[in-house]
Amino acid sequence: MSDNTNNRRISYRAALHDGLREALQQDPRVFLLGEDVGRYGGTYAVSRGLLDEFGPERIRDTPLSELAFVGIGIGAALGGMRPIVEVMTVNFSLLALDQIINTAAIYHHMSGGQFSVPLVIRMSTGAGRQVAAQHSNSFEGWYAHIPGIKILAPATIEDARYILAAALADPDPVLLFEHAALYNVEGELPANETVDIKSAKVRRKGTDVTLITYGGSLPKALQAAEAMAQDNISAEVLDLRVLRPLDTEAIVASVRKCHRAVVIDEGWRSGSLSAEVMARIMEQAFFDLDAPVARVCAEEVPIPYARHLEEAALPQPEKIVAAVKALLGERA
Amino acid sequence: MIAPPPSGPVPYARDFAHRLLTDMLRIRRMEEKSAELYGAGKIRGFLHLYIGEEAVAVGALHALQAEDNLVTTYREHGHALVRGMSMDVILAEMYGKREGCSLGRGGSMHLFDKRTRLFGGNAIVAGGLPVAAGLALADKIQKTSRITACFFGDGAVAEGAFHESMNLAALWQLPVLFCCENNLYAMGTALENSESQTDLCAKAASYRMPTIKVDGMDVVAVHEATRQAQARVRAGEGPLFIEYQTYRFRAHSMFDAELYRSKAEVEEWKTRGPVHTFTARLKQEGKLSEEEFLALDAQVNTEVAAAVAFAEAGTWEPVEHMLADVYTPAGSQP
Amino acid sequence: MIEFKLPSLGADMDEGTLLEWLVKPGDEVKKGQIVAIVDTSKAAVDVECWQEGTVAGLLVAPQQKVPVGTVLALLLEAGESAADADKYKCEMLAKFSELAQPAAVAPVVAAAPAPTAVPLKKSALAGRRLITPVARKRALELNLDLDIVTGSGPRGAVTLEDVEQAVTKLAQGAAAPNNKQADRQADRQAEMRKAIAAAMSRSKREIPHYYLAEPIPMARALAWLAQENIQRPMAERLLPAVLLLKAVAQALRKYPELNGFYRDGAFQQAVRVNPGVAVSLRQGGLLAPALLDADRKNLAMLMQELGNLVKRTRTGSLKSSELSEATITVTNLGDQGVESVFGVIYPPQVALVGFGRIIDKAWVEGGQVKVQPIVVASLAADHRVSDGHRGALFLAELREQLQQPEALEKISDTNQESEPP
Amino acid sequence: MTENEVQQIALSVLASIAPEVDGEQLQADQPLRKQVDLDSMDWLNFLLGLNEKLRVEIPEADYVRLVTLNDVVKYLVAKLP
Repeated sequence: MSDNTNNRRISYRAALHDGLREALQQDPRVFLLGEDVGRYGGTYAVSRGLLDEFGPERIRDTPLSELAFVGIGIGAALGGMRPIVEVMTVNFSLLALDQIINTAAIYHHMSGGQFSVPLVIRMSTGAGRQVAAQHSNSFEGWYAHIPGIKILAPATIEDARYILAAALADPDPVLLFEHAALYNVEGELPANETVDIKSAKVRRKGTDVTLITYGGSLPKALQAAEAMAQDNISAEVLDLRVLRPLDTEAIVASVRKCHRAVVIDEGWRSGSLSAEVMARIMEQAFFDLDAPVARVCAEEVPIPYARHLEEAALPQPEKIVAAVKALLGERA
Repeated sequence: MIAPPPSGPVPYARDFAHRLLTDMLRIRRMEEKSAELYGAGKIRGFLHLYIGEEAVAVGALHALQAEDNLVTTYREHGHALVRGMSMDVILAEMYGKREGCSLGRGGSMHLFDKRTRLFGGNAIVAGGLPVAAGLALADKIQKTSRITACFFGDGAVAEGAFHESMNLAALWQLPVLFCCENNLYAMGTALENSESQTDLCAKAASYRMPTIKVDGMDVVAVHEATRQAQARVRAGEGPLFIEYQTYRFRAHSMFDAELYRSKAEVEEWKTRGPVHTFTARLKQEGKLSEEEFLALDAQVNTEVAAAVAFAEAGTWEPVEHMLADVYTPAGSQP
Repeated sequence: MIEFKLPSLGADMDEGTLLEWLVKPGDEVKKGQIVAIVDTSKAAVDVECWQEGTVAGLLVAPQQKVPVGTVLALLLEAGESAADADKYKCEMLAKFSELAQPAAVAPVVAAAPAPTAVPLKKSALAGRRLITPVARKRALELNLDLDIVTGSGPRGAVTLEDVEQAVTKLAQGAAAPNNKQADRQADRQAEMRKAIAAAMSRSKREIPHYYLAEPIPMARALAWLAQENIQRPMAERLLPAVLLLKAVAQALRKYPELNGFYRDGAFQQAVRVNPGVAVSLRQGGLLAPALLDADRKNLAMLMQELGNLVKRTRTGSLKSSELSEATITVTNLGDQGVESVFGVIYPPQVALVGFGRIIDKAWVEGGQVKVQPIVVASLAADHRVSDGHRGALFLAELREQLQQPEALEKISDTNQESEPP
Repeated sequence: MTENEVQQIALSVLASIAPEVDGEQLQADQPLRKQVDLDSMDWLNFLLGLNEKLRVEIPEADYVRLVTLNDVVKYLVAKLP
């Protein structure tokens, strides 16, 4: 894959690739390890070509041992490296859960601040590609439950390109969730060359309702907002970007302005990130609300294979519009 | 390979022999005191005592270099002490005091020490193995002469993390010394009740890794075997698995009815207790007088008393500091 | 086990606040002994116990307000032990939680010395109006009565937009011209009818009105007015209504309990005197915009402002504050020919003053029958806040004010008789 | 200015105060305020409007003479400058 220069249309996949390549070029401590990242070129082709450029020491194929290679990433980070671990999908990260939660997340605190784990773990997430229940989970909200790690959900070309550098610069474990439906999305790469990993971003300004979302649901929320504009409903779209720590200030600021909010999350609703966002709105913006906070989540079912069922199980722009209209009552 | 049984006189100068004995005594006396303090409510949570297994930590750690990495389990008071953490700090941590190595956030099971490269007591069985492999990978990539010693119990061999880590370490030829403290029981489950293959070295060998089996009750045997093992790993031969056959004299943790083993079995193992057998052997060989032993024991008891006083005088970390180290403060680089 | 309950100490007492316990657990109580002091909202009353026993536990703490019939304390009968009391309390609690309707038992927290118990409140959730938090906040800022607002949100909830629109609508009134917008106007009228209906229903539902009336001789006032008006150019002439308003404003300074709002179970006395002037709209309905600080303006200013206010009410260019800042309502139905009017208080205000037509009547003064103009002034007031006695004094004061019309012309010294905060 | 013209002016002033009034239906010989529902402020404004349009000063003492529309028209015509 050739280098992709700025100021042109590129895909989310290429943006991730460019970010990765740049990280490997700039810091000799950085290396990539994971299943099929080398010879295969990465399951989602994000690391294609990097083995040739950086060699097998730095583009390291692993056996199907998620628990061990995530733990190895932790150890290597403790040992002075800046590893990037690619877990093929969030579904398989369950096999590495112990290392992520019981080791990476707590190391700094439990050692009384003596050790830090500067580790980046990338993984794809989400549904929408008819790969059935075992390959369609969205567990980023789960991970966002855990103190000690940071959770990022790049949803734009810009974030895909630059968020890795920010994650690598962070001294603590950072989990990066790439929604599988976004890899082929193309867009303009803006000129600025850094992004932060602490703030949510307004992706569309509006005044009637805040659509709060992240990752793979961002394009759906933007589509819904566009559709509603025809009906004279002005929706603001807030891209959370960072699921932990949540940018509560940005959430509250937008809700204070629009007085209504719909949270869109591909995770199941019970005990979810969407629930957390709603709770924070209740805690901090209750008296600014002009309607109950609503949400559009995945239906509470293992994600089905058949296309029509899968579509019905996931948040869709029409569901978002319906949720907003329900909040607007007679106005809609 | 099985390390040869200790034969002939203790092959060490008087000072080093006394050092080994003293360290075993320090562990023994510190832990006896810990048990007492637990009963008094000064130490809470889980407290896993190492009594009976002292020869392993003492013999093995004296074979390592100061620059080496150490990863341990939740039964790690002895390792921390021999590695160079002060008894004061260990006891203060057990007390939950701010003066403890981890500011009282870890307790007995989670002793960390950046200075001596002790990467923690890990209380998830086999949880330390992947981390150790990762530390070794970092050293391999950075081409240091350091090795990583990873201690774990026989229970760990049932975990996937054990097998995944053994495989990867061997595949990538990582400088890890896998130190298996086989005390025959995973909590209350005997090895033969949980493993189809009770020869632990055979498991490691299946990953094409050299192995050593050694009498873990004999500090000399442990030290000699570990000395050879670490040299091979340091020389770039890849990982090595060493099984220390040992026995814990006390309960798994503080409350354990010990229904799974007989008193007779415990008593029989106690006859092989590492402290008294080594003491007797040194005396027999004329390397230790009774006066010297008494002086040494008194010195250890003084250290223990001082550590208790230190822990008692320790302070509680203010609750406002609780959230301080969930994330690394901005600007500081690990 | 003896239950010592809060007795009803008068027909109008349905709750009381425990001020002080005069016994403690373990004390023997004799028949007729005074055991507690309770505030009945009229007075602090000594409460006697009419049974004998040993105090086992005090279930209500001082300063708690509880309904009549609430068990305040448990007393042991001869032969009973503290354990019996604990068991009894548990049973009481169980019974309490079974009942859908709140029982006259305060939930018991613990035994002696002074456990805190939560007084029960009758829940009106079923009939509760849905009002969004921000709408409620805004309405409070605007001093807008939410009962007059129609909800358009989910489940009919009143939204922020509803509040803003209601205020605009009120401000614009219904004074639109009778042209093509007839439909809209009909809507608006229906809207206003609904709003009035809601406000008046609430008033009659919630406010215990009392009514007083007083005929007031107007000869002096009208004579003075006629004299005044001769000197004034046509555009500056005063109407009798201005005199009446000013007199009301002056009288209110002496009887501030008629000037303010009843909210959240308490009276909030208004600092300013802003009589709302009932203005009927030509197409039906009425508004009562405030004549701000009527007590501090002279008659000419008041006249000018009244004319302006009526005009703007009719043309629909009121400011929202003028609608929300009225602290009392004054209605004058004399123009329609009625002799007296008994109004319905506009919540959350606590009083309404009504004037009928000024009619020549036979009037006895100094033992002689004379014909002179009389106006009947009436007061409808909220009995939760004031009593008839004070109301009567207010009307008397109003009458006195109207006997000294020249004094009404003056601008009150703002420092004199300044209102308590 | 004729009575008719004055009546037209009076009706237009009235319409500005009570827009719903239909001049055709008004009975000029019947009390105006009963037909049109004018309160004292409206009445004052009516008279003020006439004063502005016709420059006729109407002393308060004369108010009682102005009952029907005809009264008003006749009074005004008589006092036109």
